[in-house]
Amino acid sequence: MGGAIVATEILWWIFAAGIVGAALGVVFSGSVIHSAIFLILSLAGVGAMYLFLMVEFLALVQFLIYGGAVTVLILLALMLTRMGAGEKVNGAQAPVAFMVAVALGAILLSVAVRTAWPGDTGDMPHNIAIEAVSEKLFLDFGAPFVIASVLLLVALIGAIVLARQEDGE
Amino acid sequence: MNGASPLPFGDVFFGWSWLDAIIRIVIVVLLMTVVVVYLTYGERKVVARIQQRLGPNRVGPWGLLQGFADAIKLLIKEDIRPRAADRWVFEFAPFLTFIPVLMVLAALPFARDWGVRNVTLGLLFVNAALGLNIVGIMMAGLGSGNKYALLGGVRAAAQMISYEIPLVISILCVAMVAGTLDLNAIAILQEDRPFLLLQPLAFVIFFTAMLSELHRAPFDIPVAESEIVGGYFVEYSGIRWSMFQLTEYASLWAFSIFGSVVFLGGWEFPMGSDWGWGWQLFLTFVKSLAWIIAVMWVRTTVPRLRIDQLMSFCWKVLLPMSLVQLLMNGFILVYDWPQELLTLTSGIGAAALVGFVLYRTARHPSVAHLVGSYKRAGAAAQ
Amino acid sequence: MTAENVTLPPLAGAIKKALPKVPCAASLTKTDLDLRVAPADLLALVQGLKDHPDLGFDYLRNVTGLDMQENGLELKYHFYSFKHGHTVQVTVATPPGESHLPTLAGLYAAADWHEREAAEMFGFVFDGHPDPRNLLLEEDLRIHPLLKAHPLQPVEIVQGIEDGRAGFEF
Amino acid sequence: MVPLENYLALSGILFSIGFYGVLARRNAVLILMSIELMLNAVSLNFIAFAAYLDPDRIIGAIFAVFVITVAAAEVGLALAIVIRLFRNRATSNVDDAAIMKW
Amino acid sequence: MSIWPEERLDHVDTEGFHTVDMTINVGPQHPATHGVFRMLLTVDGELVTACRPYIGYLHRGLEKLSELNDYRQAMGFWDRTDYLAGLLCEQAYCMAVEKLADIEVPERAEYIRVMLSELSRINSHFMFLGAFGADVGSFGTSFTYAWRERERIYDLIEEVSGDRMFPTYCRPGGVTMDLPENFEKRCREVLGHIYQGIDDLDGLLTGNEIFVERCRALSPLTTERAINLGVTGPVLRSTGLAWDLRKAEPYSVYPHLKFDIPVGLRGDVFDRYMVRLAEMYQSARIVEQCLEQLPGGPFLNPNLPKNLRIDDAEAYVRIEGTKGEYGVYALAKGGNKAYRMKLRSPSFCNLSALSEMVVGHYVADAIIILGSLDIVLGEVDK
Repeated sequence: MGGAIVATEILWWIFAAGIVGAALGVVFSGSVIHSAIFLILSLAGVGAMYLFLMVEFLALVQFLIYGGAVTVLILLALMLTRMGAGEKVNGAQAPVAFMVAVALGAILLSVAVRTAWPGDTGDMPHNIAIEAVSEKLFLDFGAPFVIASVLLLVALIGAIVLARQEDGE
Repeated sequence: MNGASPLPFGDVFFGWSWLDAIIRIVIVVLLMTVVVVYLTYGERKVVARIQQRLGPNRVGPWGLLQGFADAIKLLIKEDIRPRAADRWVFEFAPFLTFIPVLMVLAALPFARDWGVRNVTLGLLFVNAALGLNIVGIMMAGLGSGNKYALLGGVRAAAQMISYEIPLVISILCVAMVAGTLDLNAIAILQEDRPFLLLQPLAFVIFFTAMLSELHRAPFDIPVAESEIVGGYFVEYSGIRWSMFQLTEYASLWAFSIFGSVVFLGGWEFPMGSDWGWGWQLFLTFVKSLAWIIAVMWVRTTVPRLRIDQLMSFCWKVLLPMSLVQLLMNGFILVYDWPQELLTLTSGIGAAALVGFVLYRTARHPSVAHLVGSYKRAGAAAQ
Repeated sequence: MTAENVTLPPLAGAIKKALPKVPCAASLTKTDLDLRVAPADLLALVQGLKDHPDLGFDYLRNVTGLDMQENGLELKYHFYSFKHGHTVQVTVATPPGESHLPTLAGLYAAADWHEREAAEMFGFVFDGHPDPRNLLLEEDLRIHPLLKAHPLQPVEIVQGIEDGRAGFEF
Repeated sequence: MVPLENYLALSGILFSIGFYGVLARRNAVLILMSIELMLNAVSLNFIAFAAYLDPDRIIGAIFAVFVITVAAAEVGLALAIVIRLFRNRATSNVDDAAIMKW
Repeated sequence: MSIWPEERLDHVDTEGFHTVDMTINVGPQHPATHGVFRMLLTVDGELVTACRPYIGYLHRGLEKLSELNDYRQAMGFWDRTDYLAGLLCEQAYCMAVEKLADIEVPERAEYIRVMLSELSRINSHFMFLGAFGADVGSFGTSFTYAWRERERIYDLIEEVSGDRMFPTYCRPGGVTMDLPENFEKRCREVLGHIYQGIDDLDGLLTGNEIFVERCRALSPLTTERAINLGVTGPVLRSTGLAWDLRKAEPYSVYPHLKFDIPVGLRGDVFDRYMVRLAEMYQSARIVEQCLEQLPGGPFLNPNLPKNLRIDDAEAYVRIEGTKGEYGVYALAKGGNKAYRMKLRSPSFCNLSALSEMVVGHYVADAIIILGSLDIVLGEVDK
């Protein structure tokens, strides 16, 4: 398995670099459309990270929801409002924001690297069976599941009410 | 890969079977190219037959090489990029539409365990991949710098997001009955009868939503030739345009195989898995061909819907019906009712759906009012 | 066009009776009754033709511009009544150089394009027209090709059109 | 193999990039995208912890499912608001929406 | 005092601001425009808020040419107006010249003209059906169906006159040559095919729920508005007014023929389609009656002068063209050329109603409404 592990690590670093690059593209690119496409790349990369963590189910959900729905909604909103051409995208506080974000990133990095995580077995992650996920989700997390579905319903209705074009408007 | 235990998905990328995977992918891609070439030829022939024409008959015997001639012509054609286009978005869009189809093909079983990989979560994987190909279409619509393309992109987005829901629910119905997401296992479960017989309503919904996802008539609104001149790929030419065509036909092919595995029993029904892989491949071929010809048949005879009709059909008809099917499946499974009941109720649902459309077709009073008497007059004079 | 002694159809009498105040001269063409009015009376006449219940000319069939050369431009309107099924032709002559006419677009929506066509082809000016752009010709073109004085192309002269001969010589 | 710290670091970087985006960008849709980045960083964190620290390896995945659900709902609503804003104000700049009334 | 800077609010239009209005250009090179017609549609999303038609791309100066060429020469230009039914235009032109010069036309010639004109009308309506089906989006099947019958009619016209689209068959005073010997047999054969073809198209289009749903209740026109807009022909009849010049102001031999005027109920796009469909039966009926009643005798007035010279005369001759009232205003002032010829073209007047009819409808419907007016650009632009 040694070769495979090395290959996996190399792949991991490639994907991680891709994610970070795409995420930087999201926040630094001048065109809204480019930002949206970088966002797709970045989210797809996160999906690949789920594969590395052996949560295939979640990776597929990530592709399905983010790739197929969320980014498409964003692109659709861009098309409908046709913004992006010549509009100022950054506010005046961008430099301050940059410093704050760098500081935050430094803190997070140091916390991530320097903490000794209790219970870190150091194992290679195993595949998570979808049956186990569903059992847990439907049995132990029944109430949150129902609440989340109600939330989705409310969001659906709210979005319709908000975006609807009333008569005479 | 002799099918005893399907490999986990992660092994596609990180396992030891790299070489094997690459060989299989190359084979499937080559096969796909040939299939697409002959699908275009076949479509032209089928359409020509329905429209009382001859179709391609000059290049090679019966025009069999026409597709290759077209492919060569497209490959050496100048690739034009409009000045108003957003360069990278424009250039990458065709490839982004193509990648998801390739992903789907990687998970499809052509015969028992004959595929690139047998994915445990095959059903979900196919859905996820199919959900992705809209991104490329939107990129094409936004990046072309063309209003027709923009309109086509908006229409495609609205349509594909909407129709994905009934499509996913109809597949979910299958997954409920089958109790697995593995495509091979689903095929094996259909040894005695295909899921088409078990839940015809889900099949009808799947077929309709599939037409919409493929931008096929009567749902070809994003590419409406007579309104927006081809929609999102109006500015493309040469090889990039042919990528879109490739995507269209490859996804038609992928959908036909996927649909025949999920609803028609794939390579399993009616012969069982004892027969050799040759027969199984043949069976897949026949079923997907029937599927494809059905799609082409619909395309030539049915006009296009309007965008609001399309939306209301999805949200007011397809979605409730698919939820009904889902509920019926739930009852059958929870209370352990006999499966014949499912066949019956779902059949009634499908008949209601089809009958609703037929009834609406049959209730045109003004047609009789206007033409009826004149028809008779004409016939009498004749 | 026709001799004075031809008997006019009853429609002429009806119009005279219905619109006594509008001065117009009636005559007959090969197909229809013709009324000749001055540009100043056109709107009153047409309004009367349209609104009077005995006449009821609700449909503007056609508008024809004519170039009568030294006598200025003429415009012929053809009206039809769906109620009574009769037709009348109204002729308006404008003096040379002052081809101003009131627009009928307010009364008949059909007049819009007809008048635009007459305006670009002959140089009429329709006062109050809602959209006086060129219709058939290019929008910035200010020539009036149907005027008799409009110059012909060389090829047309070669074809023998200008000297009045009847086409090619073989 | 890839240690847990790598995932956590990646997630932290992703989160702070999204954070910068939220603060710096003025276009509502861009802010929304940055929030998506942050949410993804969070769920990546959940999954990583679940995979390495939790013997069951499941709870984290379930949390990520909920995060994705909420994100989808949020995007739908937020874009509805953006379109509404655009209709009424002809802008998608959040600074122009500070008026607190339509 | 407001706490908000004023300039921030001055771009806010609180009334009626929707998403960004977009102008899309349809034509002159567009698959949906019938010929070289261009319209600029201002759309809000998918709804048309304004329409600006542009015509004149095919303007050939018909009226000027008719002034410059003598009476016989000028006729060749006239069947290029409504080029789908050239014989009708020839008939109108010849009737105008005959009216000016008081020329008698032999009865046989009148019958031949009427017969061929009605065949041309069927031909034009077939063209409408085919193109309209394509506008609605039926991928050309209606087109090929219609084309099959059109070819048969064109063949027949070619056998009679020697040309298909521009026969130049009529003359002031009759027709150029007599009918071929087997004409009656051939014509009955073609008529049988025509009935079959109409039924086929009826089944393909009217029998399709989507087609009917697209057309029903779309852009209804009231009779009053239609009259005010100067709309004639099938579009006017679809509003419920049975006004056909063949009956209202009978000309030629129409008083001897039995036929009905199909009318619509609501004046919507569907009624326009149905009225044309029904009219085709009526035209076929007329042709059959003509075949039965066809008298012998000369086909051309033998007393015609070689060079036709007409003194002062003025006429406005109108016939029922395929699209509506086809009027020819003619003024003669001596000599062998007309002083002024003016075409009152039905397409031109019907088209002027377009911008009013499409506002408030979907882009896709705008195309259908344009198709339902059945314009011929040769006639619009003269």
